[in-house]
Amino acid sequence: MTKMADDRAAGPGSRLKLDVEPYLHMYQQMARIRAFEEKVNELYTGAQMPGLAHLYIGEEAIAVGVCEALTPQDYITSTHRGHGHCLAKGASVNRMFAELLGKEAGYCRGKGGSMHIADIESGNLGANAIVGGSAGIATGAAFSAKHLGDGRVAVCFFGEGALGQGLMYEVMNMASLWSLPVIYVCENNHYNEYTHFSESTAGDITARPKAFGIHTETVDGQDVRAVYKTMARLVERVRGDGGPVFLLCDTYRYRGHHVGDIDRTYYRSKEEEQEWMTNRDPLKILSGWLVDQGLADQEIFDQITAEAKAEIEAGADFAINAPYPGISEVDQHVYAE
Amino acid sequence: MTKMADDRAAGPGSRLKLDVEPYLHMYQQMARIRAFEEKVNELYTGAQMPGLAHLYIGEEAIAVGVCEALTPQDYITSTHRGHGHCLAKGASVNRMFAELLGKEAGYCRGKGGSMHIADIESGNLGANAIVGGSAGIATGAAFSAKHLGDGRVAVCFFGEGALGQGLMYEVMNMASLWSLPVIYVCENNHYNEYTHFSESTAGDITARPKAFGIHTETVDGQDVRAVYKTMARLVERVRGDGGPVFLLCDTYRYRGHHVGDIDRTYYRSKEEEQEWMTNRDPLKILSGWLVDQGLADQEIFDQITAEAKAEIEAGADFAINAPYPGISEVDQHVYAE
Amino acid sequence: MSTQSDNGRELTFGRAIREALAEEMRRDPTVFIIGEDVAEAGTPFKVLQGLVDEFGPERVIDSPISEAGITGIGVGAAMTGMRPVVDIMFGDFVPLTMEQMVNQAAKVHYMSGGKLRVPMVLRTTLGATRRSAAQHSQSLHALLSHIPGLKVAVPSTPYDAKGLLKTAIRDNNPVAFFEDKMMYQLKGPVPEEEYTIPFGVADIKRQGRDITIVATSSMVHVALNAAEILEAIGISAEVIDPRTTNPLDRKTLVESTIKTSRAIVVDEGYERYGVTAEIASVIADGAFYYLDAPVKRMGAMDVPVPFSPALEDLTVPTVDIVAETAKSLCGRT
Amino acid sequence: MSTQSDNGRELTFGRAIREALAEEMRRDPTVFIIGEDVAEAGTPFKVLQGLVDEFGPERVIDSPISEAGITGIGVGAAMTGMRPVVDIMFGDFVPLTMEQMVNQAAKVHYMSGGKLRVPMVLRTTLGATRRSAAQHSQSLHALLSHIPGLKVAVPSTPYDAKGLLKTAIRDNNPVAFFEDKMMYQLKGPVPEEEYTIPFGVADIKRQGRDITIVATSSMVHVALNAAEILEAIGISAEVIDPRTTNPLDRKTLVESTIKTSRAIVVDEGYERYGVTAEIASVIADGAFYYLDAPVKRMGAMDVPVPFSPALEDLTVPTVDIVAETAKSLCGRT
Ligand SMILES: Cc1ncc(C[n+]2csc(CCOP(=O)(O)OP(=O)(O)O)c2C)c(N)n1
Ligand SMILES: Cc1ncc(C[n+]2csc(CCOP(=O)(O)OP(=O)(O)O)c2C)c(N)n1
Ligand SMILES: [Mg+2]
Ligand SMILES: [Mg+2]
Repeated sequence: MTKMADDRAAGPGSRLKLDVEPYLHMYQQMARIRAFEEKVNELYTGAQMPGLAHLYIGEEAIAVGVCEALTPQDYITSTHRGHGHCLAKGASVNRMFAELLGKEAGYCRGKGGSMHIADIESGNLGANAIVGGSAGIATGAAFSAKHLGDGRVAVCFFGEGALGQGLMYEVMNMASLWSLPVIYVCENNHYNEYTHFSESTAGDITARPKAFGIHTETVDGQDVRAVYKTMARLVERVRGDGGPVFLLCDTYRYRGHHVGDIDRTYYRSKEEEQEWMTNRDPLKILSGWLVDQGLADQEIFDQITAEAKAEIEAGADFAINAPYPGISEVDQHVYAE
Repeated sequence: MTKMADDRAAGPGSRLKLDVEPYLHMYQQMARIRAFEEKVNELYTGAQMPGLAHLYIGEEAIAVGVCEALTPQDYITSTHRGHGHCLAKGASVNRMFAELLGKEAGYCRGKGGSMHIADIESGNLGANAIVGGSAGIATGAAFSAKHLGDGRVAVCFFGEGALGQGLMYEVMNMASLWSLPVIYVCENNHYNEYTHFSESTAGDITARPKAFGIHTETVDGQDVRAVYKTMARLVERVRGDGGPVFLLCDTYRYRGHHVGDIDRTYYRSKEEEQEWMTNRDPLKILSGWLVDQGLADQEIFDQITAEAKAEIEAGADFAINAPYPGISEVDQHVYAE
Repeated sequence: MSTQSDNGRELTFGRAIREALAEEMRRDPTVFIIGEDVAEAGTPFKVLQGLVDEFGPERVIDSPISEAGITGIGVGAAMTGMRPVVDIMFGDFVPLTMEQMVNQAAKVHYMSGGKLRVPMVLRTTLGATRRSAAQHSQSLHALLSHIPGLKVAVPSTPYDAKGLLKTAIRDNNPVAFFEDKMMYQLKGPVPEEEYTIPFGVADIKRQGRDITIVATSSMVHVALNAAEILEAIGISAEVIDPRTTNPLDRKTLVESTIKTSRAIVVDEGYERYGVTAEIASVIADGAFYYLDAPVKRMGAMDVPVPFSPALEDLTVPTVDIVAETAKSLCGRT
Repeated sequence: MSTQSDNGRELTFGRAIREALAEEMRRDPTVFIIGEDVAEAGTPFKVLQGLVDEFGPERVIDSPISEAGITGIGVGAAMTGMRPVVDIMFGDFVPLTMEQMVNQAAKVHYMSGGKLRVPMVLRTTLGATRRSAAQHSQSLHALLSHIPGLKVAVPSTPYDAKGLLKTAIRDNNPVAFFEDKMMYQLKGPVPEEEYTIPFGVADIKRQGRDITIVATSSMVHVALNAAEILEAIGISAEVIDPRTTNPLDRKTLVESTIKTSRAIVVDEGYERYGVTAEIASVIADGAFYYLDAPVKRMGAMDVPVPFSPALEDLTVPTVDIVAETAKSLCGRT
């Protein structure tokens, strides 16, 4: 995407030089993700969606900031809370909704569902319902990239809860030893399901990757510009054979662990939720900054939001009306030819 | 055991005050372990021992220094290279040889063998043939000690190769979160089988436990006095609810990974081996210091060594002449009553 | 239901599990629970709700997401005087615990010549048709049933769940306890008075003459419903629930088949190399000279569990298919 | 040995494995080996010796002691264009890889609706009687045979080992390849010219009329020796080697049993819920109307493998026991 003259934006008079498009694009991507998740919640509460879903609302800046710094060929692996990652990496709303409803038009022909969306065309090696389960896959993809010399990088998205899985350390050790082009993006939204991460995570998170000799940085996961700028720099480093990196993002999920997790007061306060939604919302932060900078006014954001909603509604309708896979599919794709 | 006025030993004239017994005892323990392992090697080369064995020769100061700082009630878990740990914790030579030969008089009635010696009477929860496999057991024993309030501590012996196992990090995280009385003793003898640890271990080893908020120290694993003094301090800290600690010991195995590993030049040089055996031998270092301090003369060490050899020979004879378990034992002890 | 009492009280399967845990924790201070979100949350299935209030966070312990680690800690705690109940949220995560279960828990007693013991329970779930897709729907009890040194319980009713769990907690060996997550709301009689159910004793859930249907866990209800259909057409089916796959009550299974001369084995695990294979071969061997038809196996289809509602239910044995199979075995069409 | 060539060359089992790897690595630059001490050391069994010299440390990679990690990296590499051969030194360590094998490798293709593939081989060992005790002697191939999405090979001869390994490496699915560590020195004919052996095709290692002995891996030789003994007393035994447990060549096993009317299944894994259960129930079902006696199973004794030389050999099926069982099945004593 277009290189942003963010720094230049500071100096007065230089405004005209600033390319605002990329920011609007990021806003649009975040708006699409949020609208998508709101619709998912609506479908669930309306009993129109089978199973459960883990909403990404509140964390949009990470997926968007990270994926904007990647090429379509670069790989990502995602999590049970993966809708945002998939959309940010380029998945189509229609096919995602189709997958969530178990329809044949879905990315996995309806066989994977919300927690298993994979789209190799956009470099998405798949969401994973095993916490930490994709750490090996992302590291292995980086191994391929290095061995094949195709210049790709692999991003492993995971929640801070995955730091409890020993696999993370086994693969970080090897990524470091072999200088693999992998970026571990830890989305610390403060909770492992219904348990605060401080009760499950000893010591300082950033010290862990550092102990394996991995370059580690921390960023405000609610500020898409910060995430993007940091990632752009890290991706360059990693692509230049600088070895693996670890990016810790501070963030928050606005809603329940999954769509059914309504009463949350026993594990976190309404105040805490309010605080994040009011003062640390990734969409507000970006639009606010653009307005302050005089680079955009509110109408444009309302317009983007309206467009996103329309796209989402159309996507949901498409999925609702799409056919299920034929029953003969049940035992197809167990083994590849 | 008697508290040692090691420090006072420094000041001249204070000699008389110094209690030399404990040092001679440590020397004796190390001499017994070495003689035991030499005999094991002899039995193996003489085709008198079934299977394989991993000799502890060169690393004696760690097992002895560590176990001298423990009470019989304290727990240890051991490794595939466990003979030294078992003897240092109080196992009988006769029953150990019996186990190595698969005899009924062995600690495990011959069912465990060299890699599975367990002796609950001396607090030994068992050697383990799975690298890192006992990290959970040791941490769980510490959990029991804390929950039952019996003031015990648990020591987990493991080689640096076990740092490759994710389980280590999962349990260190919990030990730290719950302040469990466990001491992780890493015996870094520089090789994982036939691979130098630098090829398998990224970053700085001590940074790993530290990242989980675990107090970490390093000690010269060839100096039994240093190991003992450090452990005595750490045990006190851990018993006093100071939380888990990690002790990294620098050491070296003189012989092959196992008794059959004779030609080692393809993975390490004869010079390297010579250097350690000549200048960093734990028995020489202790005896040399005692002689320098005028606390003992060479005869005593020769005497101790002779006694040790005699005990070992007797133990081996006992085992060789001991009966095998009856064949009806084969399906006994699969399930406990 | 031979072994079941008939006083009025009914409990759900989930409540029966909770009651068993609470009773054993009151009875024995060394019993504790460790797992993810087991305390305030009481697990995602709410099965443990309230236990932390009575027993405190020292005995109902929220752990990090470290299945291998908590299982390992459980093994060590069990070896040193505690009776851990390790909670593995989904049976699909059992593979993460396999090294500790297979190489440690299962072997410690034998390898130590009978000196060390591992009185630990690993509680987990099985069962599909919840639209949870391939990594949250498996029934992997066959994996642990294969390992000498482990015991495996697969309760099908609230009554059995309570009695078997109490036995599991008091057992001096590692026990894997599989609960069908779809049965937590199922109600059934559970007497007030205390009781336990011995391992290795099958329960004849329904008496019959013409065919034996051996079923485990959730499949017991499928079998019972199939038996109703068969009854209507004059086929009398005996439904037997082994209740534990290891130890397995071979005698009861074989004797029933000798009586009926026909058998079907129904289990929700993958069919290939699964529980139905062991039970079918035990029956085919033991009742060989009395069988009028081959022993039929019905396990889950050998495919990863699909998410789509259009596909998932096709992978699990259903009442109709069991009834149909029984009919044809009885030479009816 | 129907499928075997008879040109003069003989190789050991270990050499045949090495040759298969070398040929496939020459043929396809995306094939690489990763494992503990696989490079200069060539594994403790020396099977891979020399490969690093030809292919370099980028393709023969010494890893840390991280079985789960290297398996996970193998899965990811396989999904993105490579063909990893993950070396797991002892089959006893397979439990450490179970999560990656069961929940990832086995399911990626299906969960992605057929779009992603995992062309990976997990090479490991099985087999007892080496005095290596309970954690280094297991034959755990049943665990992976149970999982849809995985394939499992259990070669018994140098010829089969080479042909099956080449097929495994070219297969687009995750394959677990189990080698009996006691067979590495076993010699057998292996032709110079290249060949592969398809999966799911059993090999009749010996023709016979009176009884079918189905055996896997190391047990094939036990069965062949038992057949010699039986021959001497006029019992003609047919010895069948399925070569892969998954896919399983049910047809050949059943047809042979229909011909002989008797069958024994011999496998070195634990008997309960093991490979013998699946095969015996497949035969008992498929050949039901032709069987003159129950299908007998002979697996490893259901105990952790003991270290003592006085006990270990008692846990594995022997030539004499197989012959005895065959005799009594044939009504001879
Ligand atoms: C190995 C494993 N253990 C447990 C679970 C159940 N589980 C699903 S999500 C979750 C919490 C994950 O927390 P985190 O990694 O922080 O991700 P977040 O949900 O906060 O995005 C748990 C325990 C699982 N899916 N996989
Ligand atoms: C989980 C596991 N993987 C591999 C092995 C094979 N193995 C036995 S010892 C060993 C090397 C261990 O090195 P280290 O931990 O440093 O101990 P050392 O032998 O040096 O004392 C290996 C790889 C094993 N026993 N367990
Ligand atoms: Mg989280
Ligand atoms: Mg070492």
